[in-house]
Amino acid sequence: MKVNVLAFGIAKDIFGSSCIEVELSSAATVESLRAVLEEQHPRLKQLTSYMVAVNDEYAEAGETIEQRDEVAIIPPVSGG
Amino acid sequence: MKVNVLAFGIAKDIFGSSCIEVELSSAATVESLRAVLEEQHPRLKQLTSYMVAVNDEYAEAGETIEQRDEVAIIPPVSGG
Amino acid sequence: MIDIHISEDSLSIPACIDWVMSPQCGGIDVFIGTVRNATKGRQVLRLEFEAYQKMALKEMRKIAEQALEKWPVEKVLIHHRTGVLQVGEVPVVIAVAAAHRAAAFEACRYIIDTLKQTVPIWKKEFFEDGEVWVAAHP
Amino acid sequence: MIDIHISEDSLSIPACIDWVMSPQCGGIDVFIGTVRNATKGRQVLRLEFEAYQKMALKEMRKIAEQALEKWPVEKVLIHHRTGVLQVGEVPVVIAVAAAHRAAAFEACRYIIDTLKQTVPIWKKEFFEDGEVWVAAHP
Repeated sequence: MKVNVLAFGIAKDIFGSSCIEVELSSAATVESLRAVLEEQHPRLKQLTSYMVAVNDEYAEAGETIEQRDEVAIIPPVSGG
Repeated sequence: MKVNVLAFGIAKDIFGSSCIEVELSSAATVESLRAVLEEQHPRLKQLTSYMVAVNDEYAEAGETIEQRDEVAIIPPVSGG
Repeated sequence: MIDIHISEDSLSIPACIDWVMSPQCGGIDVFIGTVRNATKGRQVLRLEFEAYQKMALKEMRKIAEQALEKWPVEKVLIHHRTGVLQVGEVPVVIAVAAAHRAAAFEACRYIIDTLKQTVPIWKKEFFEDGEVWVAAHP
Repeated sequence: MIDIHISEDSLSIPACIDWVMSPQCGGIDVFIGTVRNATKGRQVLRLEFEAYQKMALKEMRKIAEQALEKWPVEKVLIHHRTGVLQVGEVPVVIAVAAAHRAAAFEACRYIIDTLKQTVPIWKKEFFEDGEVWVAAHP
């Protein structure tokens, strides 16, 4: 399945776009998404850390991703 | 010697004035001033506590009082 | 830098905040005391504040100086009002600016806590059926 | 009561303070973040803030709700700005009103500390010779 992934902050710079399309297996999890993204964009691995949000909520590694979920890459936040 | 004593807050109500004149011995201390005032105005003893200031500074019991000092009775403060 | 003020006029919170803002400071903490409509379940009509002005200014300055010694803060403002205040009005504004927020928070808290213990200012509460000097009696 | 806001427009500190004031509350603590002119000794020209707006509003609301649960506070306001900000401008205002000051101070501190950890907003610093997303790299 194809999933749209939103990117913010430095992740947007790494992807070269604020939204990329990623091809995932139908049983994809947050963990497998991270593996695919890091394969395609190795600079992600140089970040201090990054989280994945699914439908506006921080997601655990084992959480599954459905095709219509809103998925976002959350690099270290620095608001305030 | 005669010393002027300023009063604030409830002390002003107890003395019935914002400034009273007190007759003290020439070797008077803060402690002896308190004793004289409590004799003349027993309601002072009902306060939670009160301090004496000499020349705008909180004064210890043993501190001496000179005739020209600015002396003030400081009942429990409640600013802020 | 220190700004200490006691006044019968109403305090301008925006002016207080403008005074502490500076390009070196990233964090500002402001404490605003307001007159509550009740105390211990009793309705308060208004308050009256009285200050031993000369000594109060001196004690407020001491507290500000202590804050500047204890924490890496740049600017400390303490303004207190006297006279009659209605419910909702502001008797005290404390504003602290620092490079980093922890110092601003800690210094601001220290200043209001210490002010309430040492600065010779007295508050009288007016109720429907009487008035009382706060904290005077056990 | 909770007021959460993310905006490209400049934040009005007086409006924020007016919103939290109430006759039941005697203590208001306000935290104001401002853009510093330097970071780690390097001169900062300006900042840019980007938000994942929908999620940021949700996370800000969660923090406000936690503050209302953890402390006896009445009103919690969190406003954050996005876009380009010059030195001295205000990216964030947090205001908390409570009957008593301890709760206002503690809740306000908790809110800014947690906001900086969990709310998806990113800050880019612009220097003479480059720009950097804060905290992105070790």
